[in-house]
Amino acid sequence: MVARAARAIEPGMLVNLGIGLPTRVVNFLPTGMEVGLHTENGLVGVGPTMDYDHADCDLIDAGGAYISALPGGAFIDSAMSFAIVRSGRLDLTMLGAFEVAQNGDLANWKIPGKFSPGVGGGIELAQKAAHVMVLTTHTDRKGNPKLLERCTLPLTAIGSVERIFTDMAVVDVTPQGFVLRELAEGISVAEVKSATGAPLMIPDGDIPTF
Amino acid sequence: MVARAARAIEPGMLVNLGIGLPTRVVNFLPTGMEVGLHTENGLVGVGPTMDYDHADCDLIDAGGAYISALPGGAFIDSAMSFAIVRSGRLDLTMLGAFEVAQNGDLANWKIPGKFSPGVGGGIELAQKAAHVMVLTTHTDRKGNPKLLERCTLPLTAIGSVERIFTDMAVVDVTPQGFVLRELAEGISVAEVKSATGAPLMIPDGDIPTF
Amino acid sequence: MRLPQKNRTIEEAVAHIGDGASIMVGGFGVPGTPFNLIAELVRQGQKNLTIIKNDANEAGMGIDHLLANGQVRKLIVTHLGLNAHAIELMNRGVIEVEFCAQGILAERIRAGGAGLAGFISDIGIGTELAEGKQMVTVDGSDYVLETALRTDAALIHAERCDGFGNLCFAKTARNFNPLMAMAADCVIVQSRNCLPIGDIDPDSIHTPGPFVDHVVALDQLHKEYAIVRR
Amino acid sequence: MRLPQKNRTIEEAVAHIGDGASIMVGGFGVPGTPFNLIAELVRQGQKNLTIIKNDANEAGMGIDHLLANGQVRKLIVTHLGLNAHAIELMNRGVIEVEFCAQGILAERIRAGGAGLAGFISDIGIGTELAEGKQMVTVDGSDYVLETALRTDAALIHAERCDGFGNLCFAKTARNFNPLMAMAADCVIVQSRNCLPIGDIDPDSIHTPGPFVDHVVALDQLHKEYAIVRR
Repeated sequence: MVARAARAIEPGMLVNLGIGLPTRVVNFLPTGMEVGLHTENGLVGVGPTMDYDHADCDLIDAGGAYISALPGGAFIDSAMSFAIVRSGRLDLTMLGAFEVAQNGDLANWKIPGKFSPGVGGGIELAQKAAHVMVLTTHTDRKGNPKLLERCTLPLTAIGSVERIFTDMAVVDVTPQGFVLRELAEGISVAEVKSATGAPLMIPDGDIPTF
Repeated sequence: MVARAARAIEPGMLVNLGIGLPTRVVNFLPTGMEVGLHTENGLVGVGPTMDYDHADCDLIDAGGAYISALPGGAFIDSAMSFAIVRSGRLDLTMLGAFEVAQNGDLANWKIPGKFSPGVGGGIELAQKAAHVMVLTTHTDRKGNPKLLERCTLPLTAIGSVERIFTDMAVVDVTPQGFVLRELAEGISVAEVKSATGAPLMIPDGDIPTF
Repeated sequence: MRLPQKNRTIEEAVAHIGDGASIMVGGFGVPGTPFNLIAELVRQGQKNLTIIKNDANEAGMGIDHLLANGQVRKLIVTHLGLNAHAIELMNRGVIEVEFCAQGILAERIRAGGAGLAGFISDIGIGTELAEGKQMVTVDGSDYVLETALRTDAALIHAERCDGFGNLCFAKTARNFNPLMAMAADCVIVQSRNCLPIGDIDPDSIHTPGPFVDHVVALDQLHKEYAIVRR
Repeated sequence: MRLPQKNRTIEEAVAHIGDGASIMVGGFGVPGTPFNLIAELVRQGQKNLTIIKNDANEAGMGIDHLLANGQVRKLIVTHLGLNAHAIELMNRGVIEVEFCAQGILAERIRAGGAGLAGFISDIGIGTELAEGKQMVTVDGSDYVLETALRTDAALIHAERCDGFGNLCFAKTARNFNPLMAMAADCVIVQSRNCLPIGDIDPDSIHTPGPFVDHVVALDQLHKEYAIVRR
């Protein structure tokens, strides 16, 4: 699924990869691909991750990983970083999710009474990136669906998710609701349907696999 | 009067000198005096004026004069320049005036129907500098007083002027109105009173001259 | 990071501007004014423009050529003190002029560039400049609401740049340039020093590349970018 | 320009902070966190503090020492994800925590530093983060009013500085530091590199000196300013 998500990134895009699963997308980008990676703590032009022996204690990404900066990169302060996001100059963000609703609502920052460490930069990324995609397991650890008719948890953003990459499928959010676009190898349409907590439209013809 | 005004500047102050007469104050500062001069077009640390042969076409003050930058100076953008002003980090500004009222109101940017080239940075300087002083002739070219009971022209700022340096006197704005503090050499109290368009309080004792 | 090269000819870059466009133009006096881009805009002749700039340069220079050529419908500026021709056009009603306090203009542009809708401040309360503006009360105090400015295009003069659009400005030629370079849908930059990617210190970049759309490398600066002897 | 030298000992500088003070603290994770100033604040023991920072560092580091020492009444942060101890104190009601979206926190601080009262944006509309906030309608659209933040003091980590308080930050240690360095009544800076006045390129200064009150030259950085192996 991470490799599949990486294929959504096109040359020349400015992309922010959220903490967690999305961060791993960078490892699946073609070598030399001309993508500008933005990390909200203050760098445009994120380069490869550094091991502890080669890390610079002044240079991390928003998840706290030691990184490097590519030639042509620019260090910026936190206001400038989110000016890029809010003014629409960020082409794509990939985020994790607790829940995604069929209208594109996203909940990924708070489980009342259990998990509430704060929202960080998620709200602005989810609300303002030109394209918002989600990278998540299709169900939670107990097997409950994460793709729902409507979110039950506090929202991160309203109607902003366009596409969801899961371990089972690629699902688009359309004005008519969820539409199955691709299946993970070895997964059937029926399995995806039963793991999805909302109606899932199945287009005519063959569903590609990834 | 310009020399007298210069004596209001203390070492260590951050000062903005308005276009016109106030700009000339810099020529009367003691050599080596540790004053930070701010010009709102983007420099903290204004140095001596440059002649045309030594001018740098990227380096002017807000009045368009070619200047230099002192060691320790910093170039800043227009937003940062006024952030310094509005957040109260500017100790003193000296401005020109068309009219000053006895409550400290200042009018210096517009004469309806005659002169309205725009306000530039004057409003923010007059409203937000910690201390606002005015440097002006005591009367206009026709002999009409500029120190008035109330301003008749569109205001630049309300109740902000503390002290006025003119060719005739140094006048303070107090809660009780104008108070004469000093006289220009050869000027009498009666002359200042008759050239002032509002009550002028005269303290007991000798009035110093400058 | 090589990314899409943003280098364009000056003709290509300025051709992105259409009739009726709103345009921010960097500069405060001569320093930072993109005279080459302005000259090309005069040559191409787009009409009915709204120009946002600190000032209108001096008569016979920069913005004044656009005025003389009848291309400007409206100016949003902080003052016109050095351009008697612009004042005359304003007084005759040939152009519309909106005056803005200088730091407020800077913040309105920055707000547009930062994706905000506006800001509130106490600047100008009780003066003509606050008249007609929406007021907002917070904790019992009144503030003027100033709306964000964004335009179709911005014309920027940079001292140095690279092909990704990272920009550095020189001395007081910085002024409004880095703010305007954030606040337009099509940001066009002129510079005499277009460096290879990686040649600009990443800690010293004033405008990061993502805001910039087109970079024009100049062989030489316009003759008006020089010392003005008055 | 020599101006008043702002060099202080760390004891003198931090002694400007009193009980009950509100304090902005730079840093995002380790980079840019002023660990030396925080350690001195722990040593001096000021109580009942309100701390504004992106995060609360990790358990056993930086801000967490202030929490462990019972000096903090309230935190305003964007997240506490890496500090389980802080989350526990919040859940037990020992400290009050206010969460703010990261870019909104940055802008609220910048607004305070720029002498504005606040700004309006559409960020968070329809989510819990906009609940209870004043709304403003402009041209028929609704916006959330976000108020400016200013504090009694700010603790800043700079890569380089001079005695007038001009500051430069390194890489991702910049983050909130230049914003906070504008937004407090008493701005205290730590740096290992205090240079003679004139040694910093005036085009590359991130924070100009007028905002800074006290500069503390460090012989060495606190041991917590290092690579964190998890």
